[in-house]
Amino acid sequence: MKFVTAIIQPYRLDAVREALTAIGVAGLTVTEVRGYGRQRGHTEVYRGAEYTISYIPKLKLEIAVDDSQLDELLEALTKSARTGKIGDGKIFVLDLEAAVRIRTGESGSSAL
Amino acid sequence: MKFVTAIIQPYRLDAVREALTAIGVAGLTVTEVRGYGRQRGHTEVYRGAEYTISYIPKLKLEIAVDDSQLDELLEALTKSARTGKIGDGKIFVLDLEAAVRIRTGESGSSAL
Amino acid sequence: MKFVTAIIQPYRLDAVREALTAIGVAGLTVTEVRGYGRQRGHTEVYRGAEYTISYIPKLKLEIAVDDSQLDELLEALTKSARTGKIGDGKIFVLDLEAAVRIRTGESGSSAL
Amino acid sequence: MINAADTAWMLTSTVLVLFMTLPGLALFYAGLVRAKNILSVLMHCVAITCAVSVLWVVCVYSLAFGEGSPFIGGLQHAFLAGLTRDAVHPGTAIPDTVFIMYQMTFAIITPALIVGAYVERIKFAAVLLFSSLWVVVVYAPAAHWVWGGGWLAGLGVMDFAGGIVVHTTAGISALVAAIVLGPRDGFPQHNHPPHAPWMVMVGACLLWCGWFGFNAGSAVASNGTAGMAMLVTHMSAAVASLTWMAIEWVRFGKPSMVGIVTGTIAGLATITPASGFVGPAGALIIGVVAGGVCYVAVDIVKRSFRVDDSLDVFAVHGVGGMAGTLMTAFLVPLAMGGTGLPEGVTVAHQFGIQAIGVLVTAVWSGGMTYALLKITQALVGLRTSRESESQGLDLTGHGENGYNMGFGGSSQ
Amino acid sequence: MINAADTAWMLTSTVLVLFMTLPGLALFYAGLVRAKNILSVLMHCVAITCAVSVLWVVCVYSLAFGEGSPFIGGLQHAFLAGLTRDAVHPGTAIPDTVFIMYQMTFAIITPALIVGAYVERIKFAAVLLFSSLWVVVVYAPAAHWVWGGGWLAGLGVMDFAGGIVVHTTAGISALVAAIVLGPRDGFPQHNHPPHAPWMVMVGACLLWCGWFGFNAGSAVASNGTAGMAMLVTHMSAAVASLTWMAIEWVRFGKPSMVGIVTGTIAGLATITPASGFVGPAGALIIGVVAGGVCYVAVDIVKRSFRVDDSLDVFAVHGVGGMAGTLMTAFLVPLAMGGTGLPEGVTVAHQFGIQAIGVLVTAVWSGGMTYALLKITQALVGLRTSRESESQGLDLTGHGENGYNMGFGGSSQ
Amino acid sequence: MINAADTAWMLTSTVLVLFMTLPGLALFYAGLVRAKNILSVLMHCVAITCAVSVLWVVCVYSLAFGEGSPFIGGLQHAFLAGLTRDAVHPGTAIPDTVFIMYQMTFAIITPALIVGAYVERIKFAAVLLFSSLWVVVVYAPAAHWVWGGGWLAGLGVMDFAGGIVVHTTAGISALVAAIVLGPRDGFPQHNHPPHAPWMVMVGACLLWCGWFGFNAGSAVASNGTAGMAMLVTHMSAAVASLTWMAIEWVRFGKPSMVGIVTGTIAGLATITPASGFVGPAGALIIGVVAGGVCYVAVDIVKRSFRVDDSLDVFAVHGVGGMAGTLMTAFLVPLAMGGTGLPEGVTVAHQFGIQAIGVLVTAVWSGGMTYALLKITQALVGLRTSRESESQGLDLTGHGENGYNMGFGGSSQ
Ligand SMILES: Nc1ncnc2c1ncn2[C@@H]1O[C@H](COP(=O)(O)OP(=O)(O)O)[C@@H](O)[C@H]1O
Ligand SMILES: Nc1ncnc2c1ncn2[C@@H]1O[C@H](COP(=O)(O)OP(=O)(O)O)[C@@H](O)[C@H]1O
Ligand SMILES: Nc1ncnc2c1ncn2[C@@H]1O[C@H](COP(=O)(O)OP(=O)(O)O)[C@@H](O)[C@H]1O
Repeated sequence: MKFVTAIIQPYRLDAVREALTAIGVAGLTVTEVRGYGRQRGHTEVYRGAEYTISYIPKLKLEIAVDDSQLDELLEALTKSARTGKIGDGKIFVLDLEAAVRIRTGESGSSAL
Repeated sequence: MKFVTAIIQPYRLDAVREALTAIGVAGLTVTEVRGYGRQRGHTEVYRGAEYTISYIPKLKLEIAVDDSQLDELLEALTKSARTGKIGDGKIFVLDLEAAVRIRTGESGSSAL
Repeated sequence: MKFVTAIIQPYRLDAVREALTAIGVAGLTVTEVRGYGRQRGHTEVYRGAEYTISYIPKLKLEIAVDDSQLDELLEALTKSARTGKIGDGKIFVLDLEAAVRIRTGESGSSAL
Repeated sequence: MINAADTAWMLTSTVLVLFMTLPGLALFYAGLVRAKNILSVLMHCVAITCAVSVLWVVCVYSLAFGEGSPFIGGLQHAFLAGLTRDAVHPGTAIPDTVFIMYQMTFAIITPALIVGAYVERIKFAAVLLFSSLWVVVVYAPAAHWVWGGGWLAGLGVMDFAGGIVVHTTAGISALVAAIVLGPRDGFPQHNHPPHAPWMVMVGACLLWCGWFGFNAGSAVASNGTAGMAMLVTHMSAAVASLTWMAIEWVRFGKPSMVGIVTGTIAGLATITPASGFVGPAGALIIGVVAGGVCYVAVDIVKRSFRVDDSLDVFAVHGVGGMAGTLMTAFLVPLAMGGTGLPEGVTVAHQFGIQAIGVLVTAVWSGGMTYALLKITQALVGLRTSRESESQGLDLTGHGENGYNMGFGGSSQ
Repeated sequence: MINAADTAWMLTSTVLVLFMTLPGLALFYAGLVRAKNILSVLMHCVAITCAVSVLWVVCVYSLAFGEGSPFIGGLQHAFLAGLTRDAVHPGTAIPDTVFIMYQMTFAIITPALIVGAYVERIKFAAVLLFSSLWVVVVYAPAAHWVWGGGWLAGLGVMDFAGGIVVHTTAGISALVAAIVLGPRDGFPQHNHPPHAPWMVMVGACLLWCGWFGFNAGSAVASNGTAGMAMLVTHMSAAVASLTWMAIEWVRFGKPSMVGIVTGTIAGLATITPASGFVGPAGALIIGVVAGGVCYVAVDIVKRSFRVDDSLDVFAVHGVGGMAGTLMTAFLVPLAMGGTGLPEGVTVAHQFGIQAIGVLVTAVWSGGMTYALLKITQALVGLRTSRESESQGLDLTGHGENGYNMGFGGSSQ
Repeated sequence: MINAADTAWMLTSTVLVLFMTLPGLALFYAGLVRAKNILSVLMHCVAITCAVSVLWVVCVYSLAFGEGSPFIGGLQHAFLAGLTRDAVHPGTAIPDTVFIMYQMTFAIITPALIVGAYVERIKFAAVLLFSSLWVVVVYAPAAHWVWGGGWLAGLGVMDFAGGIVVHTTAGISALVAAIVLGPRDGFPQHNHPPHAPWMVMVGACLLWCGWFGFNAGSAVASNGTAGMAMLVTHMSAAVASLTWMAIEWVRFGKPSMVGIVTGTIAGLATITPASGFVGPAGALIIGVVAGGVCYVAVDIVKRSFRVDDSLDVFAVHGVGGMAGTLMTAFLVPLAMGGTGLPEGVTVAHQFGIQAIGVLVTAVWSGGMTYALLKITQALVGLRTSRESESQGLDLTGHGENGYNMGFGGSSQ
């Protein structure tokens, strides 16, 4: 199994979730994060003083999937999250050794 | 070492922490997340319009443990977080290659 | 590639980011988390009743790097985040199997 | 001669009515939008207040309350020409300055009410321009017709504190504005719940308290009429709140907090035209009708009309204000505990007059709003870009964020 | 005859006292609970306001202020029968309408104070039913005894603005309610800090400002008594705040913001019965006692009684109101800068009367509250389910969230 | 004899001015700091209010308004000795108690304004001690000079509501305090945006509404002067807001919400000394100047002086108050729609007097503030530790957090 972490633009969430549902990914966990990267932050002005906001709000999605679903997932993620502008984000894939569904104690792919 | 990620119901936190302390897990990191899964979100009504909240507040616990503690940890987590209702959450186990305690520079299990 | 997770004291963020920029790490993702560990939480008093806050605000940095940069990164992180007091935090290193830049579809080290 | 006691109450009432807009209405509206648009809404209310204040002095006061034709006042008071410190306002016992200030606060809140129709997608320049034109072209004449000795006053229309002048004009204009602008992206499939219902409640409470300045202040004296206006205003608010609550309880099994305070505002808007004329019995009736009718109207606008009058200005203020104006005819008679109809006027007759008042004002407001929006669109544009709408107006329109709590505010 | 100046001040005072409840007290309480219960608390305050307003008109005003027996007023004013717009309230120079509205705001805030005892675990239906019964069974008689010409007034009890009628009744009832309902899950081991101390401060400030309407308004005139009442009220608040702050500073090394404003409320509640009778010296004494005694009472209730009177209604309002009522006997004499005791009445005698007033009202309030809670329990139940308590009343009771900031409000 | 109508308005004005500080100014300032310091700012405002209230009664009122030398009042009214309930304040028609309370609210807000200069880095004990000393050493004499029959009054200085007494003293003292304390860690490279701009707006609105008590209340009567003062105050606020907005729009392409309300406060502070003397034309001029000059001043202090007057007290209140005081000379003449200069006094002469008033008060305020800060430093220290500054004053100074939303407040 794989543990996929995607950093995306917040306003792409709806599109991404639809794309994932379409390929049968039924669960994910979302965290509000702030990203620092190539994308230049915006400037806010308060009383004439400029503040550069360099940490930009992003959403982090964590999705555990079966190995067999990985490619499909990556494609769905890339397509649905992409706007083509700097700051679209990243996908990180880690190996997932074990997964457990707390309610039932099931483990492995069936726990996802 | 293993890097264990558990998604739990927020109100189980106290119980989980007690269970972990009991088996000697002394450290963990908590993040407020929102989960999407089998559990149906609730409906909120504002001025007659219904809003389905599909992203449900959860807590994510991240716990780094020595391999030897893993089984005990999984059992403690599963037991203490379980309510038996849909939405109890998941546990994900990843391999942890290295750990460092920033204060001392110690690494490996003793850093946990 | 490695997926490095660092839990740090919030007020060290500026120092850490400067140190990372210095060694050429250009991207990272920050999450507000709360940590439980050796560091004793503080006490808040409301109307004579004491509340022990055992979950202490921390920042979690997630940084994907090429293997070749790992050692340098760990050193930079440890140095810049350290204050020498309990609660300075931890660094966890996980193996990163794949990385994708959503905007371009690039993958591997060049996606970071 | 100046009556110091009346003056004391009117000074207070002026503060109360300004307080309704700033921060009352501003918070009521700001809590209902998404977090990313909170500042834009607050800013709309502040900027409208400032712009209308200046225009009021420049010409709107004179157009509304100056002597002129039955249709519009003259410009003899433009720039408050000839105003002296100790002049008494004709027909009252308070200084002219106080009358001008008091009425100014009405002219402020009326276009500010319309804000609720176009939030989360309008250009700030459009808000400023449209509101400025609107207060001259719609508010000034309507105020003149009803309160400035114009033709509706001549007909005998009864509008104590603004069912026609304030709520009908604002409500209808809001509906038209919502239609012209079009809905927010995602409406009606993807709605977004109010980002801060607690703030909605605070705004509603400030409106409630301030409304006593609005209605009881409209007696322009510190007397029994003011006292009764306060009592019936309060009763209508309370009853309408309970009515709205009851409907939600029956329908959804749970009464909501946003619901109950929406009922409050419905009750307040609806009693407004009647507040100086009816008694407690009238207030109870108005309260029940306000809660019920406005509740239904909210649903109809959203579901049947499919118009994104985002914060329900038409359904709550417009429908409430119009209903209250019409009901006034029935509740004023002595038999209902009211002050009585003028001699020889029947309920049906009065109802006819009220209906004409509402209708003509509604048509004028709707038509002119349409025209002014087209002009605004031509001059500065109406809607923000889609991207700006998705990022939020606070950042894209004002370069700010409503909440900067990130990292405990310790760094950005 | 109506005195327009007194009327102006009483209209203003009415607004101020309503403002105390909405949004003052509501925010004060809402900031003290957990985020998941904020709307339920706000809703309690709004719904109580509405329900009491209606009941006031229906019968409570008449029961409290109508002529009747020494124990309860008659029903001659039920539904405000016979009220005319220009009637003067007997013994005052203000319109009857204004007197009725002003006193209504007292009847509103009193059951709203009790909210603090049962937050975070009560059913909304229980709040509505209990408060409605309570205002008839407890408030109406108590108000009649003291202010409506009842037997305590006959005895010569001195309660200027509600030490007995408001604070003793609410405080004792709160204690009983907290006992009957039982503590919140986790009490006292797992307490939860106030979710928004800043909001507590805002609520306290609104209460402070509004309290001038409460105390200085109780002069029912715009005169020297009102002026002195305002001055002593303010002084007591200031001194009690500093006292509470000093205690915390000594005890914990840090004075807290929630602490200092709790002291403010203690000072305001304690001076209330005395506010029309004492001078500045009396105010300073009351302030010091208020800060000290209420501080100790908070501790005792929580630690010794182990009662979860969640927001310390008994310790702050009850103890403060009772202490102030008793102290009034000592501080009214001319020698203390007060208005003086009636001829021939000694301090000891007056103290006895005050004690009887407090005691009888306390017993009545406690007993009746117990009975009404049992009735409420039988009819609609008192406590929510444990699950509902753990999920929060906002969602389970009202289908809403106080804060919807998730994902910048951009999606849910 | 007591005039009940004037009394009614002055009771109301007193509430309004207290409301300006609590919670108006407190929220205005609290929204501008970082989340970790919100409670400390609120606490400063509450504690200053309480401490000043006590000192006012003890001696400051007497020093300011007691008969004495041209430089300072006597101590005959210390502890409000001899105050009777029905005494009329000399030269007015209101009770002495009301005059004392009303003026107390001015003494409260003035040191509270200075808070903006030293937020986020000062010890709480220092706030208390410094403010207490300051109100005796700076405020009492300044108030005596101008309003208590002192030497500036003798010279003929015109300061209707506190351009000198309130804004010059507070503004200059703020600048000195900011210099003595030194900048916050990271200034000016790492600034932090206001943590809650929405709260800044709410505070500004409460200040706006309350300011009518400040300026129109300074008529100490319910009359045409009060009416005109309210009108010009409002106009100046509106025009200054629009001016600030326009500058930002031109300069940054976007007008900000924090900006527009900062303009509001600038407009209010600047009209203050002139508010009882000028007409609408004067108000427009003052508004434009206020918006422009204060905007520039903010920049100069931060960029050229590099002084961390954190919330721009000097630039907005100091510069505004001084500018308004000087401009008064030009705008009072009858030709400008003002009340006219005293017979035989030329504009130039009056300007000279105004300049002397501003200058001497500025020098006194600056010098004494410096001395008092040094004394404070010696006695209790001024700045918190760096660690405390970085952790935030709420936790380290008061043991609290402004926001405890963690985990939905369900656990800590
Ligand atoms: N090396 C990295 N490790 C972890 N997260 C990263 C890394 N680089 C970028 N990110 C995350 O991805 C987001 C987008 O990256 P950015 O460089 O701005 O644009 P792009 O993805 O288009 O290259 C950042 O805001 C950050 O959250
Ligand atoms: N594939 C997944 N990857 C990551 N997180 C998941 C996944 N599936 C579920 N989750 C998380 O687990 C939570 C519970 O899952 P859900 O399907 O609702 O119930 P259950 O755990 O009882 O099967 C979700 O809210 C989500 O946070
Ligand atoms: N085993 C662990 N797994 C995950 N996070 C941990 C673990 N132990 C500690 N942490 C995180 O590291 C932070 C610091 O740890 P703590 O034990 O307080 O001090 P130190 O890092 O100095 O040993 C904690 O607040 C928590 O967020």
